[in-house]
Amino acid sequence: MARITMREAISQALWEEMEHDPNVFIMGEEVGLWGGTYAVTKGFYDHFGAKRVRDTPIAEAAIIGSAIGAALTGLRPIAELMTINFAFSAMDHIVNEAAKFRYMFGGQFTIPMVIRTVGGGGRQLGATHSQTPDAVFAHFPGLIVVSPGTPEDAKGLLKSAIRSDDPVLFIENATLYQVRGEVPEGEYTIPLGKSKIQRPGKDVTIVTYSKMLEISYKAADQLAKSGIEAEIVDLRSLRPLDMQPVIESFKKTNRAVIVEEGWKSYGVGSEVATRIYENAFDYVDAPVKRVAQKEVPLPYNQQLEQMALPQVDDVIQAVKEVL
Amino acid sequence: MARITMREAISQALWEEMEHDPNVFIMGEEVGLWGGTYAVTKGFYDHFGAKRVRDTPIAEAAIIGSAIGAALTGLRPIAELMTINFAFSAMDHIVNEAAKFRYMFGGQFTIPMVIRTVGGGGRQLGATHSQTPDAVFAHFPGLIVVSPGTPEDAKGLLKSAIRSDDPVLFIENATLYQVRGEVPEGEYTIPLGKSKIQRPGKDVTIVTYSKMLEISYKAADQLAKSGIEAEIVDLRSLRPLDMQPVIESFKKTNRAVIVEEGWKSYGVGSEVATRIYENAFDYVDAPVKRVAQKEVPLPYNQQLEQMALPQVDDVIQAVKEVL
Amino acid sequence: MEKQEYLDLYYQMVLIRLVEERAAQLYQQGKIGGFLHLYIGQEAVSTGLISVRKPQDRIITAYRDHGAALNCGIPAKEVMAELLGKATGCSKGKGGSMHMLDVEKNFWGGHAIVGAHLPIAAGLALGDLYQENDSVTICMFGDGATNIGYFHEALNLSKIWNLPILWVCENNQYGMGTAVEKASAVSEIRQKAEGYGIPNRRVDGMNVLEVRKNAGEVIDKIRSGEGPFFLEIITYRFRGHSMGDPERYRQADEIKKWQENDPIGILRNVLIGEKIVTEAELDVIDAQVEDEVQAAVQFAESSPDPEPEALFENVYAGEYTDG
Amino acid sequence: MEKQEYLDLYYQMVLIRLVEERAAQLYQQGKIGGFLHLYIGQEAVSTGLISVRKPQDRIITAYRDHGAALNCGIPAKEVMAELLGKATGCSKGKGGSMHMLDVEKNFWGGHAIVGAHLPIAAGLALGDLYQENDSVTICMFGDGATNIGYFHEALNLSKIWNLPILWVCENNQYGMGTAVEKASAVSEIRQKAEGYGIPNRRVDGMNVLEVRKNAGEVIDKIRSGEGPFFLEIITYRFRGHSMGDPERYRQADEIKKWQENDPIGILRNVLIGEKIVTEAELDVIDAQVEDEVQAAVQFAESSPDPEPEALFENVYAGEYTDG
Ligand SMILES: Cc1ncc(C[n+]2csc(CCOP(=O)(O)OP(=O)(O)O)c2C)c(N)n1
Ligand SMILES: Cc1ncc(C[n+]2csc(CCOP(=O)(O)OP(=O)(O)O)c2C)c(N)n1
Ligand SMILES: [Mg+2]
Ligand SMILES: [Mg+2]
Repeated sequence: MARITMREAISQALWEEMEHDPNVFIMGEEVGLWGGTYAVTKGFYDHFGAKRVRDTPIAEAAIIGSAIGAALTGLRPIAELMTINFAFSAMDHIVNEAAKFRYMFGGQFTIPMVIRTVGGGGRQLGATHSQTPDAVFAHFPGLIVVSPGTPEDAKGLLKSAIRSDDPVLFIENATLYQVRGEVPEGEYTIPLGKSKIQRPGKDVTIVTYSKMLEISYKAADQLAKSGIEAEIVDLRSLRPLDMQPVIESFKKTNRAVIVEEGWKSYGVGSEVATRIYENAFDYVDAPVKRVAQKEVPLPYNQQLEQMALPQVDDVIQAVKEVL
Repeated sequence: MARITMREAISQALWEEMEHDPNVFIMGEEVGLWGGTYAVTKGFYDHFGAKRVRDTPIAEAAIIGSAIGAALTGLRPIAELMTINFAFSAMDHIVNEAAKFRYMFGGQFTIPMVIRTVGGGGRQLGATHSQTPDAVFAHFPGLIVVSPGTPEDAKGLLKSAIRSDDPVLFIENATLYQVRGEVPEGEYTIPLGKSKIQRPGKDVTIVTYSKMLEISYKAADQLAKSGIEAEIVDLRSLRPLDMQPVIESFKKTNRAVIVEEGWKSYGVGSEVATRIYENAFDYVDAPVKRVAQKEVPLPYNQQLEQMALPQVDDVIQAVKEVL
Repeated sequence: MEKQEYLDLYYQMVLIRLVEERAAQLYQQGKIGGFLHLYIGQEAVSTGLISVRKPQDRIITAYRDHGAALNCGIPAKEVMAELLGKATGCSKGKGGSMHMLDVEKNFWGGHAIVGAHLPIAAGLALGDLYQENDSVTICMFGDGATNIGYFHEALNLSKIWNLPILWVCENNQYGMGTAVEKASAVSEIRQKAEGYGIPNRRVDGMNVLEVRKNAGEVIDKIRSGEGPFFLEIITYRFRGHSMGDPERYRQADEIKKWQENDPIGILRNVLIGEKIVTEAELDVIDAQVEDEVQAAVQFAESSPDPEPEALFENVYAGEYTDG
Repeated sequence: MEKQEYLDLYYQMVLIRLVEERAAQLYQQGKIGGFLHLYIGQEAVSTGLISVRKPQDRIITAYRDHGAALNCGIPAKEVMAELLGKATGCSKGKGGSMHMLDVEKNFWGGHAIVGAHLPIAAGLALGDLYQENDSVTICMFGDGATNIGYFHEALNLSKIWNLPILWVCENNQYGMGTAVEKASAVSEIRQKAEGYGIPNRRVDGMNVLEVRKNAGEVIDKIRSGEGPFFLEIITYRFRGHSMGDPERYRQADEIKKWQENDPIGILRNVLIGEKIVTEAELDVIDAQVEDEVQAAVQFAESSPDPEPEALFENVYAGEYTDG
């Protein structure tokens, strides 16, 4: 195992798949000459050339639309949207075209494309540049929505996403790029659509994903000091949503807290909570708690922004309330 | 009280507010000369003229963007998106601009605009033209999302929406335009953000809105024959989401079924269900049930489409399961 | 041109005409649902264009797609079956009128979101460029579609990347009820291509031979690597925008004037006038088409609806569990 | 021009320069968060433009907005306070660098989604047209922004509706790391206006007097009802796109060549060369600006953060309960 950053893990996945399959190519704003806004594709342009690492104009609809078209010809485009906030400028192509084409044309082709993008707040980028609207995309059948929380998962899931014949929205988190974790040596993939127990425990189930996995770990560590062992289930993908590990954990702990970075209303937590009640009603000892972003556009001011974002203490408090 | 159609009710609201305030104007595709794709603005162009009933090019982002700009100058634009499926082509302007401007610029102005649009399936329009993605919009703080189910509510709520200083997404349902209902004579408004008990009952709470109110009524009528009295709570607005009547009803019935037209996952039902558990946990006698669209893009074929949409029988069955 | 080629052009135009007329009847009988956009009056456009395409050339168009579908070689019976939503339709009954597609015929749809298929078309061409083959993509769209942002982003891409694509604006003078001059800053749409430095021509779209000649010339240029080309083809739809158009926006005499310019009549006159064929030969074709369309309707009507299981098929290519 | 006007142009440019330089320092000290896009090198553009606007004329720009904010008369201390996220900032600390706005100064932001403010600007102009006043809207944006669909839709609207708007493309040769020729089908951006039949000019943006002269002339035309006008202003940013730009895309000697064309130096030379002012007079201004910016920083640093309650303020103008 090597200890590498999330950035390196993602970069490796891209690099390996580019080497492995000449039909894989990257397109997006500043992915080439610049090396990627978050330096994820640094060095790719020099190695793979402008054809396979294609800089695009600022034209999100055209980026996604043309990636769909290229996928229809049998290629495997990885289209990058610089941040998920700009995905709204390509929304039609994501939800009306990529998500629906295979179905509505009777299954005549596949759409093997990945949309890589970055979400999350906490960097004082203001309301338009700090969103975590993952649930919005997960609402649409036909899309796969993945959002990893560890370097290992990021690498294995991204490789699977690139090899998948379905359109995958792959959501990274900018504040995780520097985070390090163990990653297996050599070739591996992780199947899409599988939740994972990241930390075993017996007293309470914390369901989370992406950046909030980090927050949840910290909360779990502190809780452990007072003898509370939280089991952390990482969803890793929001659609398909694999509830099995969540339900198994919940049947053991009978208590759950769901931690997400996005807004609470119509968010991930409500879906997960509802499914817990639907599938494990007889095991519920206390109302499931949601920890999420306050219902405001994220402000620039750092203190306000941090007030709005879920914190370790919020998780700890929620856990204590369900116990 | 007059018995008029939903179309007439909406049309009256628009007409009265146009007469009442010269700053109110309508813009959108085919709202003028054509008379509105669904004939809601028939006669407006001749009466109010091209300035106040402004036909636009097919350019959804520009329709919403320019309505925002006009609202900033103190006008009260009613921007029409021909269907909610095309709202994705204006998504950025709806969620990144209209919803956030007031907050992120420190409250210096208001954005008194209404986006009128039409959602829903059941007319064999195929996957791209049949969506009910209401929950997606309701996820964003800063927006108000209203979706009425009766002519009375449609008229009163639309008038309030036009007078409101906040951006309101007003979602109609194309299969309701012909539905008739009692509407008070003369001037009235209904406050935004208030749920309403549309049918009193004591055995089970059905929470619903828009088109599904009709389906729920039919289910309730049939259930009544077997002595089951369902109380129907109509959300009417999804953001703000007024849970008070829902919770009150639930504390009485201890059982709930949520009926929505859109997809189940990350939909309205999960939010409502979760809040029921959060606010009335001790009153839950059976897991709350969700009735919603099957998780597929809506197919063209009529039988398949109807299989995918929630039906009266689905509601009846769900009620029987919670009893 | 060989005599057989002339006869084929004639055959195809008559075939489209008759399919559309029968479709209108079936719609009125309630056998076709959803929206139905007839191509009557515009037959020369797609017929002329597609008559010069090579098998490797990709065709893509908007929702007014029956003509292009037939020209690409989708049998009339499969078009008819799709209109009736049958399992034997080209999109297996899931697409309907607006969403026909056949990968085998290199016909890439049938797209109902105005303008959204232009970036996708650019992507098809990008795929071919990447794979270094000699395919050309022919992308048709309406005059109204040139006002939406997708048009702009796609045309720009095609130029900067020197894509092998023929942009074809079918200028039928109206987008629904909105005349070109009312919606577009320039009424000679060709002029828009100048803003991207894309070479362009304006062509008479009522004369299939003109369309064919121009298309042949410019497709050769594109195939030789000269990059995108833009054709504005002047045409007219003889019927309403879709079934149920109140037609308040154009006068009877305007329609009449254009109908006197019937593209089928024009070709007939040329062929007989220049003694390329005899009237009797054309009458034989008329009769053959009559039979063919009759058989197509029978086929469609007697075809089965999709099996209920089809509802859940082809949402994804991969297998996932969500639950 | 009066002497005082020359001095004022000089003052404003020096003020912008110094605010930006101090901002860069404060950013490096970690006192400014988020993204910081400096206007250094481009001062002549907004200064020249805004110097001829009347109070009723509306100004709107992208995220590189400190220059325009200052030119519109927002005090340096409020700009600085906003950069530091303080309650005394022009957007109350909620907007930050990219989202400055001041209704009183008729400065409409500060917009961080590339191109999205163009339709909004069209709406401002539409509002004025509707209200039949004589305001002109001046909308600035970058070269990169001309490739996104919003640009297209907005320019088209402005022409068909004859809006009183001045479109100003600040062509600083790059959108992030992407050179104009790489992203735009035409490298003379002015040419895009031709596609909409909008009259246009190309102007030297390093010479504030040129900018001012041209802006004055065309704003008069617009005010007299001639409709939209398009200015392409050639300029250059001396610094990176934002703080932390690796700058792999341009060479040191290119930057140097442009820096020798410093807009402040050019104006200084003209004013002294033509004996309009003495060097000493300019030095006095330099010193005043130094003091002003010093005071602004002090003001900002000693200003309070927003109160915690501010987090929930101004999401909506109305009062609603959600729960
Ligand atoms: C993005 C979007 N907006 C609006 C519509 C509704 N709509 C369908 S067709 C049409 C008119 C299109 O006109 P044009 O491009 O000229 O094509 P034509 O119908 O004349 O062939 C409109 C407004 C849509 N389908 N998609
Ligand atoms: C829709 C959207 N896509 C991408 C970005 C990221 N982004 C911010 S600035 C920028 C470059 C803009 O270049 P230009 O318009 O030339 O303005 P300049 O920075 O040169 O002033 C990009 C790509 C964004 N903010 N919005
Ligand atoms: Mg048309
Ligand atoms: Mg630039």
